[in-house]
Amino acid sequence: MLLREVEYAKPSSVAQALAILSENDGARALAGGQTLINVMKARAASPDALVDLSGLEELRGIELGADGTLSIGPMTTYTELVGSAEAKARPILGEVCAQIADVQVRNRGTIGGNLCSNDPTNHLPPLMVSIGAQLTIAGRGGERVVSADEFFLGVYLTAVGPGELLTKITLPAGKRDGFAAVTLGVDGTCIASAAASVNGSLRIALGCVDATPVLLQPASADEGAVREAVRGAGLFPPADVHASSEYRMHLAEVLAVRAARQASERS
Amino acid sequence: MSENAAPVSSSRQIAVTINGTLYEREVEARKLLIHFIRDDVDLTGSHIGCDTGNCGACSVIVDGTLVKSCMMLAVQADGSSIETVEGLADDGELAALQQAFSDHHALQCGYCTPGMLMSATALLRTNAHPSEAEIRKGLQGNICRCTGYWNIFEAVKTASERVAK
Amino acid sequence: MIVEGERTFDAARATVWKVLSDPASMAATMPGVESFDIHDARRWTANVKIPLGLGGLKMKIDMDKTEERELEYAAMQIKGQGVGAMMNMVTTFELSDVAEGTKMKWSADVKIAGPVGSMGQRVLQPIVNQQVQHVLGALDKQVQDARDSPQGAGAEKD
Amino acid sequence: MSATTDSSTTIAPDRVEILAPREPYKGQNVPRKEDRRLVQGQGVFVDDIKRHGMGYVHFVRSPYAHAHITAIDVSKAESMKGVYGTLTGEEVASLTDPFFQLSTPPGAHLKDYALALGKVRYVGEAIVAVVAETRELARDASELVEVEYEPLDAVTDARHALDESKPVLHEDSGSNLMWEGVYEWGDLDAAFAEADKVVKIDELHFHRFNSTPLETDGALVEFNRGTGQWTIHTNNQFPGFAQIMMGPAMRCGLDKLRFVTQDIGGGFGNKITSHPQLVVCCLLARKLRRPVQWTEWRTDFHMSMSHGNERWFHDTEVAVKSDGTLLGFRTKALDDAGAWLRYEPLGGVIWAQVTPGMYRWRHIRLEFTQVATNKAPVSPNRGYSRMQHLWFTERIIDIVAHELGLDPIEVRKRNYIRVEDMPYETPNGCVYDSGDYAQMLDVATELIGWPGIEEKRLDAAARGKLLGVGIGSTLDSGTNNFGQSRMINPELQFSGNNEVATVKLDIFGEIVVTLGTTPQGQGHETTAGQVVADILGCSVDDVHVRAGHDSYWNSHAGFSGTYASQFAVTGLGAVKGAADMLAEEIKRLGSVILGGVPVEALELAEGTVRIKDNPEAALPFMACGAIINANNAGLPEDLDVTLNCRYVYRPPFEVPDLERKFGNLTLTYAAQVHAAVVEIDPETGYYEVVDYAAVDDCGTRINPQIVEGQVMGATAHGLGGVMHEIFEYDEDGNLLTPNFYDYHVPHALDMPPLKTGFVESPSPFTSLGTKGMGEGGGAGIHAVCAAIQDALRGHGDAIVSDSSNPYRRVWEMLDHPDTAGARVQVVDA
Repeated sequence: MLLREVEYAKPSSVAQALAILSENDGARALAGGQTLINVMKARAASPDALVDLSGLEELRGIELGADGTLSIGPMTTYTELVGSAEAKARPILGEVCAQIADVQVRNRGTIGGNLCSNDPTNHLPPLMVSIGAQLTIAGRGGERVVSADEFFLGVYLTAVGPGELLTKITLPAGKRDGFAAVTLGVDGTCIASAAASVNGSLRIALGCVDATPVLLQPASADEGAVREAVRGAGLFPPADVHASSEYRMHLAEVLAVRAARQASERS
Repeated sequence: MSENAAPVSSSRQIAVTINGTLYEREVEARKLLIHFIRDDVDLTGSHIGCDTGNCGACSVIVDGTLVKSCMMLAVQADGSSIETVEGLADDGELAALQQAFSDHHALQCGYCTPGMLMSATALLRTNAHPSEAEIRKGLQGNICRCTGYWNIFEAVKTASERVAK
Repeated sequence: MIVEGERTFDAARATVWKVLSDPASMAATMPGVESFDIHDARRWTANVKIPLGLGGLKMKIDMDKTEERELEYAAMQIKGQGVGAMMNMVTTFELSDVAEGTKMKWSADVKIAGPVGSMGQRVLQPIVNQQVQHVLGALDKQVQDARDSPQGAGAEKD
Repeated sequence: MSATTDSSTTIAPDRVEILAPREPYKGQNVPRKEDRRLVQGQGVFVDDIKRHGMGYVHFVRSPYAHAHITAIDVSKAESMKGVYGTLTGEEVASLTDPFFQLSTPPGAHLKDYALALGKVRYVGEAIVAVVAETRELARDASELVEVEYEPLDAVTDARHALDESKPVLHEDSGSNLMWEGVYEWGDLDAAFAEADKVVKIDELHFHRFNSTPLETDGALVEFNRGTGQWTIHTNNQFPGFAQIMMGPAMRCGLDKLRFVTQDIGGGFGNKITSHPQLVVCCLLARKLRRPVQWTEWRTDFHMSMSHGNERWFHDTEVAVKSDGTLLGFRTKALDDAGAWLRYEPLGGVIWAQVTPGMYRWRHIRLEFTQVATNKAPVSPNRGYSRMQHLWFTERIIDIVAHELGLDPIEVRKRNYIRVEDMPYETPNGCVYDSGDYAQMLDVATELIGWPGIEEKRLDAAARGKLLGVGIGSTLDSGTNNFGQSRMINPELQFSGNNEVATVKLDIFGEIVVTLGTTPQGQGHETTAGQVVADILGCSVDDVHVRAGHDSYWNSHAGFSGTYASQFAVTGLGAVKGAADMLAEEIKRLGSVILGGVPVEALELAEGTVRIKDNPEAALPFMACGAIINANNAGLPEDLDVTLNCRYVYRPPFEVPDLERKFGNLTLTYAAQVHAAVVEIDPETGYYEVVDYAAVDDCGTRINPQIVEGQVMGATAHGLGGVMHEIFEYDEDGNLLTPNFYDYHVPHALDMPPLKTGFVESPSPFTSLGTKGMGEGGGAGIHAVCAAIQDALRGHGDAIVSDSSNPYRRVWEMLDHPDTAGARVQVVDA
């Protein structure tokens, strides 16, 4: 509890938000706050200013394109994603969001916040990588699009630089996805996770085994090939109270197989 | 909009309606909503059981949405309407959930109870007849260390049946 | 936690050694350095702001070279003090010649305490690995610069 | 006096009840008096209390597990706007004496002050207290306090605490040894000579965790300069103990320390040892001339408060006959006390209340050693010290059964103390009052469908899961004989136990009850009301039981508080005593007013005292209250009636024989038999409890619903403890689970289906037939450990050696069973 002193602004447009972010070094975007505010309680990190994005309708909403492409505003909450008819176009998205934390957190937590915080235990970074999402980043200089493979740079660190905002998440069409995790208690924090997608070639992304999701592209979804790919990835997973490096390594292998199986069994 | 237009400031005047009463206060930007509710407004029914957003003892309903008030800044609640446990009973008349919690011994120390009641209230609003699985899912964000939850599930089921009648 | 590894530089051992023993170029390898003061060849202090997406972690870092064998081996004691965290690190570098240039075996025993610790190992360990990778990357660049600079060349002749 | 029903038995698929007789209120599910305020958010918890001009306390805490403090500078903090002042260890040392130590040397030599002095010994230890105008400013200012440390190596593994190479935490005690004692009863040599087999277990480990009450510690302290009295609003659950610790240290009489509490957000033993922080608040309230408020945050609590005792059992040898008859055991218990002895070394004797567990073996030797480590100090936690020991005895049963190829249920039945043996004197002189353990086991196995378990096992296997079933049978010993503290230190002047209650008839006939206890959700207001209503023959709604505790009410004794499973005996014993006195006084008054009718001819009913044969002739309580309190002219001089009755309940105890370490250590023995069914995913080690039964016998139940609530809560703590909850430290002494991120407590989705069973064997030793209950001895931990071991049969056959079994450990037992489990040897004797 008890945050360090911080300044606060609630811009009414993305342009305004970008202006504040780029003019105040140490200003950070506040999305749902379900990670950031806790980090600030611990005073483990303390932004000088918070730019509250909750007023920006431009950053909300889910659109389903004619080609099945999903465009999602980063301020869309997990609850909205779980309930959205459009989002059903990519069923895994709602399924995974429904497993994140609890009702209260899902009501405020946002997809954009989940991706930009990139806590290694987060569900969505590996999922976005396996799906091959495209992420639109806006800065004062204009917009650029980054693929999920390049988006995640480290813990709490992404391609969204100072003075920039994540403004859109774009998911290609496809339904054949899988997600498997071993969590701390039922639907708890991930100890290890794997997301898989076989729309076209097989893409598997492992969570919790490194600072960023680890992308694997085995030739086939059969168990042997998947296990081979995980073993060959040169992983050295972090150890903590919930799992040794060795155990996480083992879980990554098992979960990759399960996620790949789920994805390929879907039509 | 104009008051939202972005002057960057470390404190601001906010107006929040809690259980029907309007409160206007100057608050620091860093103040968490739960501290505003407990310390500034002195509505001490909502509690604090952790410092990481896990326990749910501070759960309140903001503009119809169940949230943990320890993961929201007071300034973010400006202009909103908030429901807390103090607003559940209708002047002395216990709400169905409150009565059912007592009937089923769904509380012991009573510390998690206000947050638990708010989560259950939000659940029954969106799902009048939850299955036990849905009740468990709806209360996942609230930790109780006394009861082991079983009696709480019973209480929520009973309340939903009584309201139906 | 202990992180260690090997790295090969396309440069003479003297060049690598020079970088490792030059506070200025070492400081330049650290993430988010805002300022640094050199007390003497063995001791210097840097003020850094480790970049985290959620807001930088400010730290005052004192570096103290505790042991060295010219061109071969150096051990450093690094103490970091920040409001969010305290860091204690003992790091060693061991140089040897290889066909491609110079091989550096390094290891760092990192201990972190304070509020940042309450965020959990799941966050800390990757952050440490991340910062170490940053340092090694920057070290590559420093070695190249030293090699390509006249003094570097000079050093190679000696 | 009141109508009594006959005993009965009811059986439903998920609940079995075998009941003793009940009365109009006793034995009934009377709705709790506490609930109405609590469900409306009208409870008053310590952080709810505000005072004009109060300052907020924030502690500067050590980031190091072990370090010398070379310098402290508070000047920057004190000069900050909004800061009222600070307190350092130096000041504390000049204003107070070290806390009194319960231990004999070497532990006795510890100099324990309210703030760290010269050295820090665990991460999170309080060094400086800062007080400011707001909570936020107090924390801001605490960041300006400059502390210089000289870090030292940390001792984090009790098994190496006594190594020469390890640093010593407390120079005053010379080494990290705090207390040691040898307990031996019976004839070990004869037992091992008689045995067919000796089962040897190299090492078993009971891990560190606690009950993490949802409300953390706190206080609001006011100092009255005129009278020199402190009023301490706090959620400390054992004010009697806190006073004994604080008074001498603060050099003041105990009456200067007024303890007040209303509602407490859970305690479970974890709120007994907050006296150091309370001393700091008292000193600050006096120094700064204003009320001070302290709220401990969750991460502070995890880092610094009340961890449960971590215990190792080494070189265990069990003497057993081939048929599974247990003769005795020897073992070496190594207890990790953490950095200070705040309630320790009492854990070194408390376990002895349940020395043989529920079994008939007579020959037992246990060498107890307690050491200090650079971890948070331990203190009582639900099932204090008995839980560790009962886990050990239950592990023995299942390991012996496994090694000898016997059925764990048969081994239990063969060795359980039998109903015909009750009351049963244990090898160390404790007297188990009543109970039918075998019957309880039958009920438990019935509830989880034991006969069909093999089919369930096959069904699980078909789904790729390993199913296992396990039993945990434990005792909940209640009502301490504090004389046992002398086995730790013969110099201690404690023995017996007591609790107080007053029951009075007010001027308008209102029945007012005050308790000495500090309830944390156990429903004392309700059960006390039930007992009083039955005795006074009135409605429970007409009994007003004051909420909470105030040591200035005349209801406070040396052992007042709520801890160690004793309210139903000591608390209600006091209530019954006071109510009986009042009933008798009302009758004596009635006999005078009703024209000299003999007392025997009178009865209390419907809120009146009346003539049995002529109920029309009745005197309402209101009249009684009015006459004595406000209209007493002309009453006979010898009518000695005040209608304000105070009773101190004192259980019948002797001081134990210190030579033989022999004597009755607790008055009642509630029993639990739990049965768990788990399913393990062999690929990941992930497992779930899929079926569970908890059978409890705590004698006569005053309020069955409240008893069941306690059983459910204790079960949830057991499940959380065995599956997830652990205070784990790294080798540098950093706590790896400092809050609910990594310290996972059971959530709504984690709870298995639960079935409950109740057997009532009234205690012959208590005035109401009740037994203390609520701790449950950690039966859930034992049952799940046994179930996991059962599931692993034929899949590596690992022997569960640790009370903490998160998924990773289960996977390790599957992956490398030989090194991950206990090493066990069976030799022919």
